[in-house]
Amino acid sequence: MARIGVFICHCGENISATVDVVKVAEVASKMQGVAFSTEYKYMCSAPGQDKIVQAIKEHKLTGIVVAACSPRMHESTFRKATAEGGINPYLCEMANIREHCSWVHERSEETTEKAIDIVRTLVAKVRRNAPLFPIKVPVTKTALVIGGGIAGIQAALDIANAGHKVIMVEKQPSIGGHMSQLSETFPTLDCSQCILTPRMVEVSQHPNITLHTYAEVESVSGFIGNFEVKIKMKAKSVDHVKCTGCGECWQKCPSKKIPDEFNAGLSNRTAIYTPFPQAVPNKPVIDRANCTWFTKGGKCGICQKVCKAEAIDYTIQDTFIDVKVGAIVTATGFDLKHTDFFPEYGYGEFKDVIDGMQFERLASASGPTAGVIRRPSDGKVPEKIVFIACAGSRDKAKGIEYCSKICCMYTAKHAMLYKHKNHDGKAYVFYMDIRAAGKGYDEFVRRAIEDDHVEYIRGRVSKVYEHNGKLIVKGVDTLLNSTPVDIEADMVVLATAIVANKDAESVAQKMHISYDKHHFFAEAHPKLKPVETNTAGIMLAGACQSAKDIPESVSQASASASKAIALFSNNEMSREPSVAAVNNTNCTGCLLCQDVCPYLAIEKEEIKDRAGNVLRYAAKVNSGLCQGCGTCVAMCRNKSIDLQGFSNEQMLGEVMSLLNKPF
Amino acid sequence: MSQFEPKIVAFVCNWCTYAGADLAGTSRAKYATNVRIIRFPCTGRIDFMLLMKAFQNGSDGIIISGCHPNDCHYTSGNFHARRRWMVFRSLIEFMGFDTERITFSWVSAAEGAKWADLVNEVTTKVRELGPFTEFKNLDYNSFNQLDNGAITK
Amino acid sequence: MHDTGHHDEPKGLKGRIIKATGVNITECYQCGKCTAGCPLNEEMDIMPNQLLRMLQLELPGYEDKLLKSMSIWLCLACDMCYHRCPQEVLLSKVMDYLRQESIRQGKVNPKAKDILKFHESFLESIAKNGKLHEMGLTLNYKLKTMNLMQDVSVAPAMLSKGKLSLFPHKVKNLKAIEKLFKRTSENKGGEQ
Amino acid sequence: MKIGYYPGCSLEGTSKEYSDSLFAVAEKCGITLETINDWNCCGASAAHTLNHDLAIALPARSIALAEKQGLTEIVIPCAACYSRLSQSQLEMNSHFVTKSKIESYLEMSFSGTIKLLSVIEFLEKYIFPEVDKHVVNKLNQKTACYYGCLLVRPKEISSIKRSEDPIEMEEVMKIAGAIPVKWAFKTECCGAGFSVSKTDFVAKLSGKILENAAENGAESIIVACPMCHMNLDMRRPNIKEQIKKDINIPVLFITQALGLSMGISADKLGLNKHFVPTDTAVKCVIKKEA
Amino acid sequence: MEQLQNKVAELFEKGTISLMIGFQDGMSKGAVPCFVESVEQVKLLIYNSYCKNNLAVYLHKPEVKQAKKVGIFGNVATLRSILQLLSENQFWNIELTVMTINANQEFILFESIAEVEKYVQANFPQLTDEEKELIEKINTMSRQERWEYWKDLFSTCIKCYACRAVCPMCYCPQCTVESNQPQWIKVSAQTSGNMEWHTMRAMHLAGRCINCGECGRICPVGIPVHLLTAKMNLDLSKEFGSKTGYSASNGYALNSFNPNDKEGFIR
Repeated sequence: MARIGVFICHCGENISATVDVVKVAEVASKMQGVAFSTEYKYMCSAPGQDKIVQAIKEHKLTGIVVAACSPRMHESTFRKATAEGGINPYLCEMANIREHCSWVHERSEETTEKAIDIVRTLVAKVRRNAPLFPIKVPVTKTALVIGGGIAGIQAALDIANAGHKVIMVEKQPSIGGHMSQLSETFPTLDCSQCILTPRMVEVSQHPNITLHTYAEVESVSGFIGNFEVKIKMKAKSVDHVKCTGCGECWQKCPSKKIPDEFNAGLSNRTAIYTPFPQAVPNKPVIDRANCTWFTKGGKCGICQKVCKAEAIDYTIQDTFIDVKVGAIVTATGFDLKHTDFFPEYGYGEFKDVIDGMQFERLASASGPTAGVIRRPSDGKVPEKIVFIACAGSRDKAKGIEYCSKICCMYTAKHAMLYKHKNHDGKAYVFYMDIRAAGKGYDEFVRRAIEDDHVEYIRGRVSKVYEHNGKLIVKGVDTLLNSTPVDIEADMVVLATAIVANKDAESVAQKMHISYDKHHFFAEAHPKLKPVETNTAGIMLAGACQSAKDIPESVSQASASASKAIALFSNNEMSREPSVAAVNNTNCTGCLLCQDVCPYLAIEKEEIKDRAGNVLRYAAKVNSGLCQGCGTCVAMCRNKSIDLQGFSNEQMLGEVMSLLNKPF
Repeated sequence: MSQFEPKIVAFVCNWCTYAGADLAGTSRAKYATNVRIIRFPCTGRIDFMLLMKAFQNGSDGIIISGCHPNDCHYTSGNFHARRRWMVFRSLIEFMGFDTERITFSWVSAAEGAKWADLVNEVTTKVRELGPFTEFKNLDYNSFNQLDNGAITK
Repeated sequence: MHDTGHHDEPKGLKGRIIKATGVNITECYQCGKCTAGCPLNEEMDIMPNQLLRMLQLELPGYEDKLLKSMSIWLCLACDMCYHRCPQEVLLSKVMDYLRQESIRQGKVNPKAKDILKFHESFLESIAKNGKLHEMGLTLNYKLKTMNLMQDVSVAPAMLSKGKLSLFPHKVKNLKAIEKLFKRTSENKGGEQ
Repeated sequence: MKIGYYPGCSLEGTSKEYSDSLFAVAEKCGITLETINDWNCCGASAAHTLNHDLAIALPARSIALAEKQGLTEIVIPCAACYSRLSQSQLEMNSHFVTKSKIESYLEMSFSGTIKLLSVIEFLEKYIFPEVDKHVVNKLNQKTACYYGCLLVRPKEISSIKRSEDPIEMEEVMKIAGAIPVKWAFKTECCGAGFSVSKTDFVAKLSGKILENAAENGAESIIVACPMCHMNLDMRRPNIKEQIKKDINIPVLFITQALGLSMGISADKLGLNKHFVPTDTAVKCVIKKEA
Repeated sequence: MEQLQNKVAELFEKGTISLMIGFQDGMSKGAVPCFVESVEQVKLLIYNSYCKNNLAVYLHKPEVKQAKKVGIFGNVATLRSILQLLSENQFWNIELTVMTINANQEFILFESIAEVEKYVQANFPQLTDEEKELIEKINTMSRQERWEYWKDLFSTCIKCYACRAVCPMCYCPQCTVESNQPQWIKVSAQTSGNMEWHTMRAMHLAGRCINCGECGRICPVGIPVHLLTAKMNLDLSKEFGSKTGYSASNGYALNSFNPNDKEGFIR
């Protein structure tokens, strides 16, 4: 026989001003299963909570209903108090008579009536509440970091330095990501590689970090604290244990005409290569698509001949390894739109119309022109250079409505770098708005304009075409009565839009995390969970979630890391016990419920007899995966699945009592 | 005789509409007192049998509300729910139920105002429709009592 | 473009344009790409993007400024602006509407009279023959504009090359053409 | 093979040679063009400038007539007419209100199922398959293919793929044994409607086009629109005034050029009808070695 | 007839089946189900125009399941039931040998389920005209008329659950009407309870019912219950292209979704 205690809160006057709390308490005392009922000014205050503790003891209560504010506000408070009183905290429910009643109605009979209904409903529920116990799941204290760009590197180092194991997976032959390609960085103009390469080395040498380059995540299963990940190790064709990284092989490699990704296609590389001199690991791989040995079936083989370490092995195959991790940081980065995306700017056919990353390489001391800004067509140093911001970004017609965020800053930087290197050169920037909201950012842009005399022209460029060796840029100055401005430029740099990594979609699907229509990964909550995903235990870092600059990527990476570290700070984690459970004597084993579960938490269970022969099959809920949405419960025909905390009994009980029907 | 005040049961999800109703409260919106909220973890949990029960036991109207598409806390609960509602709705339509009395809606945690409006609109509508007697009249009340006795624990 | 149905007639010019053309003026974010690419931008008194801006802002007197402007008559409807517009604002439709409105309100820019006259004589020629009679058109136009000397150089040559025929080709069913002209001009510039 | 044909006013007047050459080429390839009975003017820019409904109704009539006549495809060589007819069909098909209104004006039903072909689509679809058999000459000259506006814009009606730098005409010219030049003004506007009323603007715009073609070494300019042709050909004197330069690159209709490569006589193609002498272009033509 | 009997006999001898579910002469009733357990009884088997019953329902019976190797003879509806049930992970423990007669009275013995699928998909049935008409008739009624129509029908329901008994899709070990923790549905046969029962049944069968019509045919008081599920299936196939009993790997419209499902009725 239930003995429920009902506690009505005045919430100062927030409730009592419009609800006759005394009456509510009095009516409540007569409700079915109610053994004790009272009201008090501040239930959430220490004495208020104490009332609950005492009442439980005095009246041997088996359940608690606190009629006060929203459970989102104080459910945990009162469940703690209930536990203190010596009964299972999940036997306590809150009746929301503030947000849902006293605050939204005038003082009146009806308002009090409603409050009473709400209390009765929750009493009916509590009568059917069962003690629940938080679910304990073990935590594997190893993190997987996907992507070896600056975000991945930061996250990996933070987690590793906290004393936890990290596995880093990078699909390229070296870590470093886009940042390693940059020349200088805004707003301080310090050299990108100078600040990045030490971090790269630290990763490779950190005792807690296992680095897998030229590798990709194949599949992810399991759940927070207990992920199982299959990693594909692409065949490097070079035994990195034997390899000394001497470089003989790539100096001798005959196929030298392969566009160099690291230099954004502005130079060529060989088939066996390390992406760049500071690569980590600084050992080559063979790009099989372009290697004569693999394309022409066993011809060439020079690298093998010249390798004294005998590290070259053409027979190496892709291999797979399985790892167990407790948390995953996704830092898969972004891609850039290329010049061929822009019909009005020449379909990428004008050699001297380049994108931002190509300019970075031209400006970079380690770049193909050793830092001298020369135009690709004839190697001349441009006397007039035009930068076009928002190339593709904020362009609905091109399918990219969003702002790429970093272009304003790096365009200013580019113009500056150009001016610093060519004092009497002229630099123009066509822009729509200057978005320089960041520490020292606007000052930086002003510097470009005021000190370095970069010409900023507000207007979008309509067309660029070649005309006797020059590029004619047809623009407009919307601030000068919209006067057309045509510029005869030697080189044009498009600040092309930042887009999601081309395989972002498949990555997201492998990990069961959601993504927006542009394939950027979706955070669990735009404000309050900006680094988590809707899959517990998987975090986001860097530009895979949205366009970001370096400081932002780094801070998000550290945030993700802290999430992982927090998770690893306990040997096991406890989860809300509100999960589904199957009554397998009733279950038909039709398993139609399997497909509705967003978390793949429903498994097929064999029901065996003593002899161990399978009698039948039934559904089984993995309480580690179940998040308690209850979708399976509502769709199970004969109610063989039920949801703890929102059981059929409880919900039906609520409905019946709400309508004053005995049940 | 004062005007008829309908009893309306709202089946809402915990993450969007329940929170939306909370917001309506914190922003002190004022709306009709006729609606009683029952809190579910997700619209996916809302069993059509509960709707039947609500009608059969004298609710004059029903509101079902949860997260907007793509906003589901559990990623897809509301999508499944939506399909179920479509089927359930066309079934009872076919059986001649007064579907005017059921309102489906998306109310996000940010749409406190929308919740207030929704409640007011539905209340006015159901008030105009009058008491929902069709279902009650199916059985003689005496039987009804007796029968309720039978299922009283 | 859509028939927005039985809504009461919007007050301002902007409203009427949106209703009639379905072009959403507010989508323009003033990047100026239209102006930059416009073949006649140097000739225009109000630049394409400025024209949209005026519609967006609806400052006092903007209607007259627009309807009396030269730009609306200079627009060649080459659609270069729409073609490159990041927000896909169909400017040429707005221009068409403005021209017709400008005529309705008798606010045609004096400098545009020639252009208007040409279009009118063009239509007259069609109204008369169902097809364009270039010779007729040119003569008619010259009479209207009184610049009789224009093209005297080319006309004879054209004749000799058989490019101008002295006599018009006519549509057999001229009744039908008349009807079209009559009926369409009855609710001219209404629903577009 | 029978295809519907909408001449448009210019092709019966100022640009007779365009239709002549089109017919000549079609004939070579065994294609008969069936003119729409009692077709009328498309209304050109005048109509949509002054009276929107008329601008839809006029083309709609010709299309409706063609439907009556049982035609399923019509080729519209004049880019301007092509644009007007397509626009009309598009609006009729997308807005039933407009449709029913216009139908009542026309007192004819309009199904809007007819396929409208620009001259380029026509060549691609019906001449290309035949062409090898008939091409006997190489044009053997640098040509600048000029598209103008109406073949490439608006995107809703255009069949052209690379709208900012189309290559469809170039493909035709390659077949005809010419060397297409890369140039920047392919799709710039020539001034079209202002030919008579604002000749100086036309001269300015057409001037830029001619200059760019010349600078890129074009020996002939290929067009597919009578408007463009008139402005680039007949307006040379005005252009000369404007740009203070004498450019005498001849301007050929695409069908004329193709005709030459098929060994059709210059006269039959109406090459003598141009203001700028075309003989320079004709001279370049050589026999195609087997 | 001989063909059927010989084939079945052969199957028994080869040991392919140890139980055959088919039809035998039911005298006045035309044809009734029969269970053949040995070659000797094979002669009982017949087929004629009366062989309408959906024998798939018997496949749930424990004694049938024990037989392990089961032959079953039936019309397209029966075959669809089998496919649908396979898609619901039933029959994992019996080997089915399926046979039928096609439109021109030819006997077919399917070598594999794949063949059954092929056959069903080739001969996928529509609703019967009378079903269509009835549904149309009801659709065209006013709401009140519809309400009265069904109310009157359901008031006659005696809760005998025959509709459930003949339905091959109703195979839950314990049906929700029987569960009393909580008591979902009133036990006594009253209109409102009946209404609940039939609504629930329709919902549970929507997207699973294979339109054999048995439930309607069997109803002792003549309620056309099959219309409810038929209507549901119409909607489901219209909205989501669902085809019940179409293959052994059938999707189920109500455990799948499309982010763009239309939601005209949701505010």
